[in-house]
Amino acid sequence: MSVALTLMIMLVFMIVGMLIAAVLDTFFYRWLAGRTGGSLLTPLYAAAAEVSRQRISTEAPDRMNWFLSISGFLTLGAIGLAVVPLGPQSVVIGLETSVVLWGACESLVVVLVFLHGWSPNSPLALIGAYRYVAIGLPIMLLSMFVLIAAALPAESLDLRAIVTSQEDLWNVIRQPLGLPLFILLGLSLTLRGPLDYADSADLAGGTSIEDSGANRAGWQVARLSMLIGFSAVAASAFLGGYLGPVLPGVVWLAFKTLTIMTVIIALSHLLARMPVARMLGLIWKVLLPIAFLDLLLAGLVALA
Amino acid sequence: MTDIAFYFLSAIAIWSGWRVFRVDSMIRATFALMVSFICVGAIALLMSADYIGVATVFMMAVEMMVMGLFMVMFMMNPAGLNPMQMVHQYRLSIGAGIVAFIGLTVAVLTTDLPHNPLPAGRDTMRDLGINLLGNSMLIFETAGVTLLATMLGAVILSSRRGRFGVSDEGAIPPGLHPGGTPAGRKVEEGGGHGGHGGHGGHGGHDKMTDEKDDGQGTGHMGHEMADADPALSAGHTGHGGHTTGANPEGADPKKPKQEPAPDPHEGHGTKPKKEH
Amino acid sequence: MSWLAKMAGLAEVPVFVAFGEGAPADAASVLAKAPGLRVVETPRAAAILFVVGTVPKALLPQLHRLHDQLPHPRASALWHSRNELPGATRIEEIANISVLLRAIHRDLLVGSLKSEPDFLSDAPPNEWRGIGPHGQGGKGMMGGTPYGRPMAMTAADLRDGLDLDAYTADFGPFLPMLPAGLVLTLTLQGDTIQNVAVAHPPFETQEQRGWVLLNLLGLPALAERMLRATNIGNATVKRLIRLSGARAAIPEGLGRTHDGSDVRTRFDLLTGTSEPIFNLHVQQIGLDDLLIGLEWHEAMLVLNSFDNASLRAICANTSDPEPDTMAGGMDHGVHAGHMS
Amino acid sequence: MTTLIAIILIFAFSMLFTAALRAGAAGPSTYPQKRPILGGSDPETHAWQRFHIRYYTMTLLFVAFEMEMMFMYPWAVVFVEEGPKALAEMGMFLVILSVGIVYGWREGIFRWE
Repeated sequence: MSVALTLMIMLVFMIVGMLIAAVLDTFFYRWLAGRTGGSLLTPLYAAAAEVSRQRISTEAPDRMNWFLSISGFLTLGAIGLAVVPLGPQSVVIGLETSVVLWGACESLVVVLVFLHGWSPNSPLALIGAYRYVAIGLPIMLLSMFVLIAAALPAESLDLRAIVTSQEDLWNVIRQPLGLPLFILLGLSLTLRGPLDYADSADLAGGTSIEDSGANRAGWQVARLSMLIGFSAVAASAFLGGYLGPVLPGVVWLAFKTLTIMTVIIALSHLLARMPVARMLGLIWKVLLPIAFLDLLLAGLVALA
Repeated sequence: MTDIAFYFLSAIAIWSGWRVFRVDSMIRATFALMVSFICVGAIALLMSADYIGVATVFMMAVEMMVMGLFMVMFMMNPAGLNPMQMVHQYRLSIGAGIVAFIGLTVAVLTTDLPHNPLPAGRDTMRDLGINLLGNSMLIFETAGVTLLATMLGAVILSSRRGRFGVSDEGAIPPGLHPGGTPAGRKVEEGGGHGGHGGHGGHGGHDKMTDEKDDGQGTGHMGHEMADADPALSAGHTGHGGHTTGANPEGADPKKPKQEPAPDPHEGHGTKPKKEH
Repeated sequence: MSWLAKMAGLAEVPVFVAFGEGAPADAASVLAKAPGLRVVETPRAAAILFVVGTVPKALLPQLHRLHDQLPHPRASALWHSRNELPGATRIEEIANISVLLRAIHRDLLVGSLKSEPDFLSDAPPNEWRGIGPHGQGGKGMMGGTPYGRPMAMTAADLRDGLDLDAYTADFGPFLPMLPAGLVLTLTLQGDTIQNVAVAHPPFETQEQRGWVLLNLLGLPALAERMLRATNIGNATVKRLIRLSGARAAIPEGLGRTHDGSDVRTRFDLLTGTSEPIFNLHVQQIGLDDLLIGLEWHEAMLVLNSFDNASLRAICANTSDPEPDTMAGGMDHGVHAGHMS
Repeated sequence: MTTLIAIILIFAFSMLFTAALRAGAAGPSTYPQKRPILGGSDPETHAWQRFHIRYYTMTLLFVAFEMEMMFMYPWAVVFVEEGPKALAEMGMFLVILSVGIVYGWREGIFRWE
């Protein structure tokens, strides 16, 4: 398949995925809150309402970085999807080191979320930005460990090779600690639930407290795009990506992405968030050793 | 096509590198530098050095983030709300820039650069890995020890709770005999605020009262930079500390006079931009 | 762009709620149950400012500032309120809230209802245009009022003694994570509270705020479920709370008072997951004892863990900051900064 | 090359999308609107400040650790090929670095200073 066609498929994948993610999120929230009635397309309508409202700037904002943080975040989610092979021969970014490229995206997310909180020159947004960095940085280590573990049996840092290495057995079974740790990273990248240290309720919206109109809509869309990008990467690295019988690869990938997405959305509504200092300790003292263990087990399994 | 991409990326890299010294906001400066590095990483991609290129982006994003945190933490006027001059010792830096440029150009032009194009499809990652586990194993393990030393150094220098107790009090050197008076200099009174005890000449800790003064009242910057993190100030190449109280305007006569301290960063101050 | 307006008209109405004195105790629950409404956490996301209860005279300037922070097109509505807001719709009956607000929202979007203008005049907090050598109102490195405001200045920190900038400002009274009416003058260094003073105590109310704690712990859906539940100890809610690990997420010993209760035990009480096993008494303890040295999230948890009467007593106990607050702050830091 | 073009395309598209969202309802903000959100209160100063981060020691440890991770990527590629030797070597490397983490833990750098 040509790259252009793959790019088109990816675009459709992304847009449909965002819609489904938004609906799923609404559905899950309502179900848990015990609310009945109301259209599930509410997020779409909300976006339309948001776009038709005024976009307020603050007193002395960093306008350029405000804009770049939103569009950049959107880009990173899309790049996440672009490194994922949609089928045996079709991938937008077919790089030998696509796992490292995804790692670079993760680190740029920290930069952009920080910028999003820094730019409006508003106290609560600033606190959210700095707090996110405290968690966003160390939690990347977990992802690096589990992705390296996933790369071991493939003998390659190419996501395509990682998918094909799972033909016999998915990594989620071979390396049972990997996916849960990686999903924690996903919660942090998409600013959700227990790892939402940027846009949380105790800061009345945190980094997005000053977003109105187009900025708010754009930021929510960017968060959704990161959710899709992340879920697709997780599905490829741990659930065998496009592999599957009968149906075309893209459909399998979509199913698996949806599964990961559902888990993330469910966890984000179900798990409580602890104060940041505690989470910082938890990452370094508990989760990081678990990631070590994951790598060790993966190494032993790969040699066996 | 590759040539166009190369020139395009180089142009952005140079332009954003230049912006680092022209913008007022520390955050913009930091991330302009990051953009510059990203472009260099992309150029490495063009040269089929996939891993080096992508890893550059990865590392630089993280490192610039951390550098940005420290820049904002220790720099006066971190957001550049008042325009300022990022370059200090103007003539010297121009001279140094020209010398460095000529030196590098000469080096590049006169060196006999190796010319052995990689066969297409060669797995450079594998070569790198084999080398790390083979010939370069000693280097690799030494890097581990070096990084450990870096970690320990960073922790010792910047952590408040150190081996010798809380650093506010722990900055006092141990006595010559157990339980004896601290060796060396006398400890300042009211050392509860201390921590910068060793840097003398920072008058006016009763600053709460003149907090709202118009002037800058921020003569401590240089000290803290030295206190909290000497390791990092090396990373701030060029725009390290600030002069103590070198503000021509807005100095409030009521304020305790700031003594210029004998301070490693002296003379490196970021000064208010000259009036046109 | 009519299709856009049509689609936007179908959206849930984003409402920012400003609580005043004498708001019904179940106001939050009424709004949660009202169909087609969504209570948002920042005025930037809202189309309608909904004033519940009467905002006292002393806080009217704040209400006006809040009103002006909403993006256009915007409107305001009053419920149980004796306040006068030009252009605001007065709502008399609970049943009407949803219908009226949705109608207003639709009219705003199609333009048949004019957006409310600012109350305040369009002037910067300090004149800055054309002042100073660069015309941005500043002088030197840190001086002047660049773009209308001065910059924060340094002060010693009570935890590690670094002299970095201390940010002092009033927070409230209309922040959703603060109890209604409470205005705190906080001095922050980073996200740690250095000093606290009560500028306005919280209003008297019978409201149960267990749901706020859930919201602060990142569980908005559970918070809404709790608001909807008829009785506070609803079995499903209890089970979900236990499942979420909310209790474990709260650090042990956070915000401990003399009676031995901490945020955890008070959380159990407020969410109905345990019987009252202690008598809350808050004599001799002030907000300064509780909050100084805490990180923002922890401070918000502590603040919302008290019932209204106790919180009012604590605010009354809070000493006015004296000029040598920093010295006092050091002492507080010792027993407040216990966290790991 | 295709990688670069794809990334640039995606970035350009995202910028266009974000800019297009802004095309709708415009109108400049007035000063009362621009005031930062503090629940109705008026701040005295700008929010931008020498922000006191509480975890700065952790970030330094993190940077050193991150640097080390960069060695692990090429290692992962040849791991199966080199077998136990690779496992032993990386084990040693990680143990050395873990000492750094344990030391930091002991000094309490994962707390909010």
